[in-house]
Amino acid sequence: MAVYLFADTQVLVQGITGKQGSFHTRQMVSYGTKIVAGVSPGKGGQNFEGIPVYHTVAAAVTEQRIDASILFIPAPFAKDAAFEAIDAGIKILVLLPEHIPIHDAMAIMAFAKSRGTTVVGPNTFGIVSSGKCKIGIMPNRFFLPGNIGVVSRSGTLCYEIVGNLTASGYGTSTVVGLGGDRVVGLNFTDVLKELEKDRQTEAVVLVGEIGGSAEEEAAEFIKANVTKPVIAYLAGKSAPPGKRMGHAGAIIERGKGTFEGKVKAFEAAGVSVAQLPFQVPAFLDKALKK
Amino acid sequence: MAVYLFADTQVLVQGITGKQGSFHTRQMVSYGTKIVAGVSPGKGGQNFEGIPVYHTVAAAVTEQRIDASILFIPAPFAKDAAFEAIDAGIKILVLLPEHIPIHDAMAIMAFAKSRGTTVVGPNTFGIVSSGKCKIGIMPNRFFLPGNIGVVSRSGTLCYEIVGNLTASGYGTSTVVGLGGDRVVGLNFTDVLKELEKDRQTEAVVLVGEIGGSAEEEAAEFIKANVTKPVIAYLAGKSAPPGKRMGHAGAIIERGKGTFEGKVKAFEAAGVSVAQLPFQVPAFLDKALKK
Amino acid sequence: MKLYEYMGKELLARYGIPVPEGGVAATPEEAAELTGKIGSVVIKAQILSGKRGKAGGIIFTDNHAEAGRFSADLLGSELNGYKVEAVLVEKKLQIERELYLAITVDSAARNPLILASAKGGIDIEDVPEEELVKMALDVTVGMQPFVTREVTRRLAVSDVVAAQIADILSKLYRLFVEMDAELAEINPLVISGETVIAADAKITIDDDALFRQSALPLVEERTAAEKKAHELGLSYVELDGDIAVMANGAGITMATLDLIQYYGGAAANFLDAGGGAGVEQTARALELLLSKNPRAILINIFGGITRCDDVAQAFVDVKKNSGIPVPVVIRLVGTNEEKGREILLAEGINAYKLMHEAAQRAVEIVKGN
Amino acid sequence: MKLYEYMGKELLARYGIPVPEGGVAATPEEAAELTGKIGSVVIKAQILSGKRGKAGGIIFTDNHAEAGRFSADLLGSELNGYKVEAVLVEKKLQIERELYLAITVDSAARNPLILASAKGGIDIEDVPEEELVKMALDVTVGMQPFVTREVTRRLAVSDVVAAQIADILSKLYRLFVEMDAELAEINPLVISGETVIAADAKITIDDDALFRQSALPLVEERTAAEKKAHELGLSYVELDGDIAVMANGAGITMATLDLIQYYGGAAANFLDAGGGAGVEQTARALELLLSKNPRAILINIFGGITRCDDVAQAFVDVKKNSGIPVPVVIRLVGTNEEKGREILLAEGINAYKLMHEAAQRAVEIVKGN
Repeated sequence: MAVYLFADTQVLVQGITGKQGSFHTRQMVSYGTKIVAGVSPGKGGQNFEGIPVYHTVAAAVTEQRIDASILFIPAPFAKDAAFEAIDAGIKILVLLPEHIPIHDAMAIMAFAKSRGTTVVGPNTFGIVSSGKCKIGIMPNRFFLPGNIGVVSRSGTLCYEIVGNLTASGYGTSTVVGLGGDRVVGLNFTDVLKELEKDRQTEAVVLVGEIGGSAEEEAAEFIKANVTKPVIAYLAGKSAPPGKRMGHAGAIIERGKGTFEGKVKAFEAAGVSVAQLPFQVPAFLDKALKK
Repeated sequence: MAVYLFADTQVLVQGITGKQGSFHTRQMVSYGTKIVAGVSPGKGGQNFEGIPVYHTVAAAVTEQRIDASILFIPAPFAKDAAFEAIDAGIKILVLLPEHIPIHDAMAIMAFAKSRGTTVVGPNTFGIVSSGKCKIGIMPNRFFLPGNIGVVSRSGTLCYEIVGNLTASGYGTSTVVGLGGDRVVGLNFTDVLKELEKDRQTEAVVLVGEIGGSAEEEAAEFIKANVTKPVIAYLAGKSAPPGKRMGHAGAIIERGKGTFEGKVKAFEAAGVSVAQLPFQVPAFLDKALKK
Repeated sequence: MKLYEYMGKELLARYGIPVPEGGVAATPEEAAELTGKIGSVVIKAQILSGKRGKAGGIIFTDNHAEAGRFSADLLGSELNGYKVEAVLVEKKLQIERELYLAITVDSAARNPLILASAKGGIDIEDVPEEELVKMALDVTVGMQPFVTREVTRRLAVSDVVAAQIADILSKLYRLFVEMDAELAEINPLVISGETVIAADAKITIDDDALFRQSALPLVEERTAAEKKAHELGLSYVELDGDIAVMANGAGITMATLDLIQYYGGAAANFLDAGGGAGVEQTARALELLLSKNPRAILINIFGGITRCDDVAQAFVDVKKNSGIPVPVVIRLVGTNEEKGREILLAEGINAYKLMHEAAQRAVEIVKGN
Repeated sequence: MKLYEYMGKELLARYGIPVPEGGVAATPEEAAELTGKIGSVVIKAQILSGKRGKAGGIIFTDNHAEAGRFSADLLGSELNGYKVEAVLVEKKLQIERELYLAITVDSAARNPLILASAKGGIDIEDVPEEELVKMALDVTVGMQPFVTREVTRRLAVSDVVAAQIADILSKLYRLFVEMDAELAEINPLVISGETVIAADAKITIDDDALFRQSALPLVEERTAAEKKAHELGLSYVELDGDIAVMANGAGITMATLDLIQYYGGAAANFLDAGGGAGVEQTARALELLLSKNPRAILINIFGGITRCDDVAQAFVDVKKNSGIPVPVVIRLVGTNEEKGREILLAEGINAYKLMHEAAQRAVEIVKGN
């Protein structure tokens, strides 16, 4: 079944004719994603390798059913493009761009909330229901169908862990990249809620990092609501306070968002925390009694 | 059962210490409405005839459960007071004031929608579930419990018709004043949807007037969704085009919103339209086969 | 409150929207002088009505003497029922194409609406629905670039024109919001060479927001009696019949008018005395009705907040002080009804209980029955 | 980007928020002159750090000679690890009460948050939770009167103070939004007589929004190497260890650092080369690492968009052009892995497949095993 994305999800690419947009559109198509339309202002009426291109999202939705959109749009213009998609009634929005101003991110989240749009990111690698539909930039070959749900704040580290799962024979149901920014749409709790309901998902791997309170909130939620096994891996144990580790959110400020605090919260929620990335499959074996 | 308001609905009065606010608070209390709090900036900590008064709505909701609020606030300050109630999480807001600027009304409706608040009015006499809870300024004695739902754009005309119902032995379930402004919250369709579901309501009386398209939309909705008998009365048959008849919305502009158009729409939806206000009870007798 | 074209254009210009070079003239001399200065001009009568061209309210000229003569004829005269008090003298535009652009309030949707059409210069009502561009605006996000992109796409204009229309739309929306407009319409929006210019402006300000738009000049569209009623806090509209009507509440007043018509009569006015009018206000309202010399007066009171005794007392006061020379039919029910009836009975008036009976009686009186 | 106090106060003043009379001085002479002009002053070292008082960075004086001497000592010296390049000379306030007021971003709630406290002048972290006033702001409605009414109610200030704080909050929110601030903090907000004044200002601008805040002076907090990395589009943080690290992706770079620590080593830096870095950018990143003279280099590439052969080629290029004088451990998997491995093998390097094995080897090398 998977969550958020399904085999028949119809996807729009905003910024389809750009360098990034065109490259990843090909990758998504080759993964099997139903890319049904692209938007590129000034290029309405053209097509990109058979995919119709529109001047605006409003024009695209009058001709096609669009379930989700992904943005390959430079950060300064991302807010307008996101508003455009939300206003056109698109219900899932994947915000790839990094460096979107935080005030723009807040504005996008408020507008999305008022219209009932689910936002993934910004600064995410995307989301994939393995074998069915991939909306993002993750390498195709690691995302094979299976029963493990994965939710992560970071990209390559998530591929690393999914790569380890694949190597150990674990496929994935749905993998969600929350994004590395301070203000993002979907959070751990939202995704855990869906994965808990999803029949395909047998266990969940949560890839967190230092900074913020998303992991602590996830732990609270798991304690009260999640019956499936959850394995966590957290990056940033060795990071000194006050240094921002790449991601806008990955910083220990004023004694908050520490590795230790997060581990404690997870352990109190019965979540096993792996010390090393490659340990995750073994933890899963144990949890699933394999 | 009734709709929107119930016997245990807890009500806040914003502007409780003003002339209008204090007069109608007494009226509502004597009708049986559970007025649990008042707000009057600068008078927090005082009480109005035993009802605690707060400086802000936020202060009131931390101490009391508030289900609905009514505003006795001058039009220029109504937007801020409405925002305050919505932001504090109040789910039903009765906007008494007339002459609220239309841009303020649009802002209130947008904010209310994003927070899931039901707005009645502005420029309404309020809403009452007869015998249970009255939030508004309508005269208490006409609103006796019964099985007729009433929804009206105007005030005194609604009392007139409810008075006729009462005189003919028909009590009312819930009576809703939509308000006479161009931009209002609840509309006929919203209320019809609820009354159709309400077990207490056996038939609906709809009191409309010229101008706008609310009656035409109601007719469309009735045609498709309402199984209970609906009797309509429409004011403004004799009004010449281009003249605004008191209510901001009651004007025939550019050939739209005419009496004839509305009657036609209702008749196509199987709604009986009474020519004279006093005919309504007889129409009900016929519809309910009494 | 409707604004004259020249006021609307002053607002457009203040918000940075291009308008033709020109000025307003209240005398033929000023019109001639402006024409001399500008050269080839269009002169337009400033009245709160469309269709000025057909009525002879617009000429094109490049002769200042002709401009003066034309303005002298127009100024002070009546056009489409309105007195012309000023003319607008503007540089004549090279018109390549005319568009329509407006922002208004969509009452049913409860939000602002952009209306646009690639066909301008005609009444927007005459534009076929499928050629009309409509786009709803969410007030929480306002006029964003994606909105103007979609509007200009649907107008199918060139890139250079699209950029200018996008700019005009942003400014027009700011005007619409900041000036509390109910309607901000540019018709036609003219494409002249590579430039887009507002050739006419129709702006209506929300009456309820005038308290915070005090910098605007007041444009008075009402009759003297309507103006007086407004000052008294009454809602009053003059009509053509001979039965003066007073009631409390807009809906019930309309219904009263309908009943008069139903029984074959004609109302002289719409007068909603509001809920909760006291003795004094009711008396002023009665005096207003009398000032229009009706053949009968019908008072229809359903007392909620309004007290029946107050209305009866006001009637007695006016009768004593100034006399009431025409027959009066009163219907009284509601708050303090008995007290009100007593007061009237002492004056020999038996108040009706039912509004349709009172209306029928008023019509009979006027018909001489 | 953090702003110096004097810059923050210039912004506050621009938005109409009261700040003490004063000016910034880059020389002792300027400081003395300002003191002569103002009279009784406070002089504060301008550094991007709190706790300046304890470190000797603040004095009160009314003597211009003393002001000059104090500033001469401070200017150019180091305070709390920061070089002092300017002092702020301001009129000394009569302080009756100190409050705290700030607007910041609540990441979890995804909206702005007002933070206020009736206790100011101390670190907000030291204010007990129950004395902290927190109020979420909805960006679609902004700072409305009802919000400031609730904040001042909870601060329990007098009406005259409440009105001023309400005004300051409105202006501070406008600054917060228009200047793309992540934090706009006034601490303390001083009540002096009947007047409310911002006695200190801490404003942080969102780095990602600097492109549209080009009027702001750039405040550089980074080391030379970090600055260079930023120009190369790399995310780079200097650390205290001796194993230089490069990886692609913030999370995996952090995890690599964690592994080094796990095996008993210490990383010299955090360097995220990003996804999709090509040969050239990777080479520049390597050169940056070498410039800090590490004892070993660990490269951890999980190729998604990044191509393993690009990374290998960059390594070979740098080695050929400038030489790599320290041991290098490389882990390569993913896109074009085989090609990358071949390139490295030709240089005698056997790339690892597993990241923890690579990290362990790097630590062993540094430890001399």
